[in-house]
Amino acid sequence: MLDKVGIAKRIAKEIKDGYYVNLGIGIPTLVANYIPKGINVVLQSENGLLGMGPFPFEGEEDSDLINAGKQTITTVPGSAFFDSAMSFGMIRSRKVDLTILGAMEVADNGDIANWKIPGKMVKGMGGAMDLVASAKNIIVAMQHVNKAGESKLLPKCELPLTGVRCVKKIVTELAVLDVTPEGFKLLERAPGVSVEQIKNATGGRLIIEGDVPEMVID
Amino acid sequence: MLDKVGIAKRIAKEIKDGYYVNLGIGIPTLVANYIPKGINVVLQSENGLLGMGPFPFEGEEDSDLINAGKQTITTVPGSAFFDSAMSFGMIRSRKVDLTILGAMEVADNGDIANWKIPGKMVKGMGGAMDLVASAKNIIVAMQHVNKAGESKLLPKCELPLTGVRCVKKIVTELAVLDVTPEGFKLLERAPGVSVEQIKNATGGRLIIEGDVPEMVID
Amino acid sequence: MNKTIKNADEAIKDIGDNVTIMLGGFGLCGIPENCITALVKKGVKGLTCISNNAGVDDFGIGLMLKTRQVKKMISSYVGENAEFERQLLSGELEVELIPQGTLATRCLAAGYGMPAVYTPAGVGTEVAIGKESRMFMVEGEEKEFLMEMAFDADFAIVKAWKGDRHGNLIFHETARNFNPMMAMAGKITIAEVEELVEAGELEPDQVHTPGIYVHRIFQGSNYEKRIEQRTVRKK
Amino acid sequence: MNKTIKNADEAIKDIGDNVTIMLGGFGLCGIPENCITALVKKGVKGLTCISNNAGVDDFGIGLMLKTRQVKKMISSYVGENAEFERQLLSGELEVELIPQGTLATRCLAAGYGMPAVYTPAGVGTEVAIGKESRMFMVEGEEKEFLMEMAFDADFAIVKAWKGDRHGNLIFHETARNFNPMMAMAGKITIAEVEELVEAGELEPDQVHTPGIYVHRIFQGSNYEKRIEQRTVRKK
Repeated sequence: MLDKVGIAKRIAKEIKDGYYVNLGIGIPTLVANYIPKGINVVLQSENGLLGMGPFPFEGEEDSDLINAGKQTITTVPGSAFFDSAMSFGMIRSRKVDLTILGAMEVADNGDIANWKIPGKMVKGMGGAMDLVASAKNIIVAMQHVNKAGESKLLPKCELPLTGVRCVKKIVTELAVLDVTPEGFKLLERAPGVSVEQIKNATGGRLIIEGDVPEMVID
Repeated sequence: MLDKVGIAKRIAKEIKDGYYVNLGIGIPTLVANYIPKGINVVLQSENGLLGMGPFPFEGEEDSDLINAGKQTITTVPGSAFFDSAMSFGMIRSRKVDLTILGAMEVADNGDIANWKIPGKMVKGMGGAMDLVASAKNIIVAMQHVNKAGESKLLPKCELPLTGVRCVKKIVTELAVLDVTPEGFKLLERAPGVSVEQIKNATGGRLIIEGDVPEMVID
Repeated sequence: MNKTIKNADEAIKDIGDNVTIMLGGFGLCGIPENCITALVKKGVKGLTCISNNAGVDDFGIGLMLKTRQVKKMISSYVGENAEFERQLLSGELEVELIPQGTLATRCLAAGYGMPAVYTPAGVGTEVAIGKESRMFMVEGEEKEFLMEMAFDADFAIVKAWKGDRHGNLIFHETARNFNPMMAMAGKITIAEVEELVEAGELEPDQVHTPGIYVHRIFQGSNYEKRIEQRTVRKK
Repeated sequence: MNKTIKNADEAIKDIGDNVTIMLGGFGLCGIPENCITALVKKGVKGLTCISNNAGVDDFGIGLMLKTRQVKKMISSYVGENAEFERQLLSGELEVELIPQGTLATRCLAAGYGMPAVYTPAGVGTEVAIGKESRMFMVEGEEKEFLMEMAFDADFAIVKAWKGDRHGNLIFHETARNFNPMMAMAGKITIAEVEELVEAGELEPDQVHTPGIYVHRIFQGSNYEKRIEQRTVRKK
């Protein structure tokens, strides 16, 4: 079973040289720490920055320089600032190669829900609806089951949707799965997790073909 | 009868303190030289400049700094450059208070034609269609009659239109006229020009009420 | 062109009850602190506020929520504001949550004189309810878009880093965010700046918001520029 | 991220016959001189060019008209180019004349992922023929707008003042014009710059076109930067 860092590390392996990547709040933010050495990646923050760097050294925080999670950050050489219209312009025109974000629920047709629990919790969609509606490639970092042990990988989302038929890949504490026209396709098992466990934890259609390898995480 | 400079001088009197003004090619460009002293006006050039100044001193021409007529210009303090989308954005959202442009024909309902003579001459509309479709206030600088002595202030434009029902005021070598729902309303005569002359030179509906004063030009 | 005024009180003097105001900023970054303080002091009520967030409980627009001056919020993210979420869930506050890019683009549309724009954000979600949708070809495939209308705001209040008396504005880092969009979108646009300079002191190539969009400008004071999530690493 | 290439020849190496190319510039100001020279040298034919103007007879896109490499021009102004006007009137060259703001906004639409935009420019004129129109309320009145589609260009070729190897661009004065729009709108965007600098040398707040929109960048040479209308006053 993976912890949050493990999920982030596994997702980081999906990032390719030359990618522009948008990282959502939570686990996706951690991904930045594990981008493979030797490849060039530019991180986009939808509040208006290309070229996001690590957190600032203590005492060097700049209140004018934050990421989409409102965290103080830094820039890397070659960065650029822009306004929110251009930021979502480049997202909408598919210039961002990969979007990594969290989810409360994902359906086996690629629908995603992550912004609202009616009557209980409303965070708002922020930029998520724009990102999922436009991104070429969307990877979701999420927990496979909720605290009550119920699957969050469903035949159909029960919560209000963020976007439809958009998620391409999911990395959970248990598995890596692709979203295919036939449903979730199991690609890898987390270390020590059995196919049976994943079956039991998955509500939507699950495709298992041949031997499912265990993930390799450094 | 006014010469080109006279037309420019008369139009300049329409400019008020605090105006943002777009000047077309030709006579309108001359208007900049006669803006009344003591008022603050900012000239917009639709190729991407607010705060256009006079022509540069000889030897100080800058090939990166031109107006919409492709003439070398200068800037005044407080100027700003921007791209073409923003330039027409501010035009479209009616931030430009006054547009002054030339015309081949104007109709008595405010239609204007100034970009094409089918089969003979095609200049293109440039920014004129955008300007006339959006400007709050449009003054046309033009000749009352063509070389053959035919009126260019018509009941209906014969040439392809640039815009419909948009011209508010016209200044010609003979007169100042407003465009009203009832047609051209004669406001002022050029020095030495009779109402009769103006009547004869005007093809469209012409409204003459009471004594028509002669223009005062400095 | 001199659009300089004295301070925030003068800037908002004609903002009355029940108007629609845009407020720049993302989280607490780049918010018009001085004008918010002045609005709280003035006590105008029944406001419709268009702003990506609503501050936190004790800072930014949160201050105006606490005093119940806001009738309706149009935002993309409630997130960090407990009082906002409480008023929303209890129905005390009218809230229209819209995608962040839609929010930005509806401002852009207003500033660029485009009555409506098309975006795929929210297709198939509750955001699409009651909206016109339309198919367009994108990269060889039919794709659905929602028609979203340009905002129509009585006032836009923005915060810039530097400005001059013509109203030209320059923003700093990610404090830019929604400010340039909203500056273009208000019927009356008020800009508060950290540093007000003479005309000619800003490099014309570096101006982010040309002065034509700005009606009033003043140099603010006592900026707190509070940090919402202080994240650091060790040296 | 290193998008640096050697020169114009390398930049346009995959531009073949019958493609659609956007070219930045207004008149002769801010035009990609090096790439135009390379396109003439390469001799590609059947091009559809989207550019506000078509240069003059012996400079800019005019050079490509002379060699009959251009099948179709999409422009707003023919004005100063006699050969362009001749080919247009004789029907040798296909020409689509569209309003300048429409040209800019159709580029913006492509760069911002908006499939279509609405503009009042051209309503009631021959520009409106065959286009969908629609009424919207503007300032309390019904007003007619045309729906204009985002451009779909295989290549965009732009000229900037400075750039870095990430593709970040800064433009100079009115040489900016259509360049930032087109940079955003090409499937492949090529930028030629007067000065190519290292990443980190451009002030991130001053970047006009973020590198994400640019695929290839090189430092051009021998810029003529010809002046079309030399107007001066005496000292």
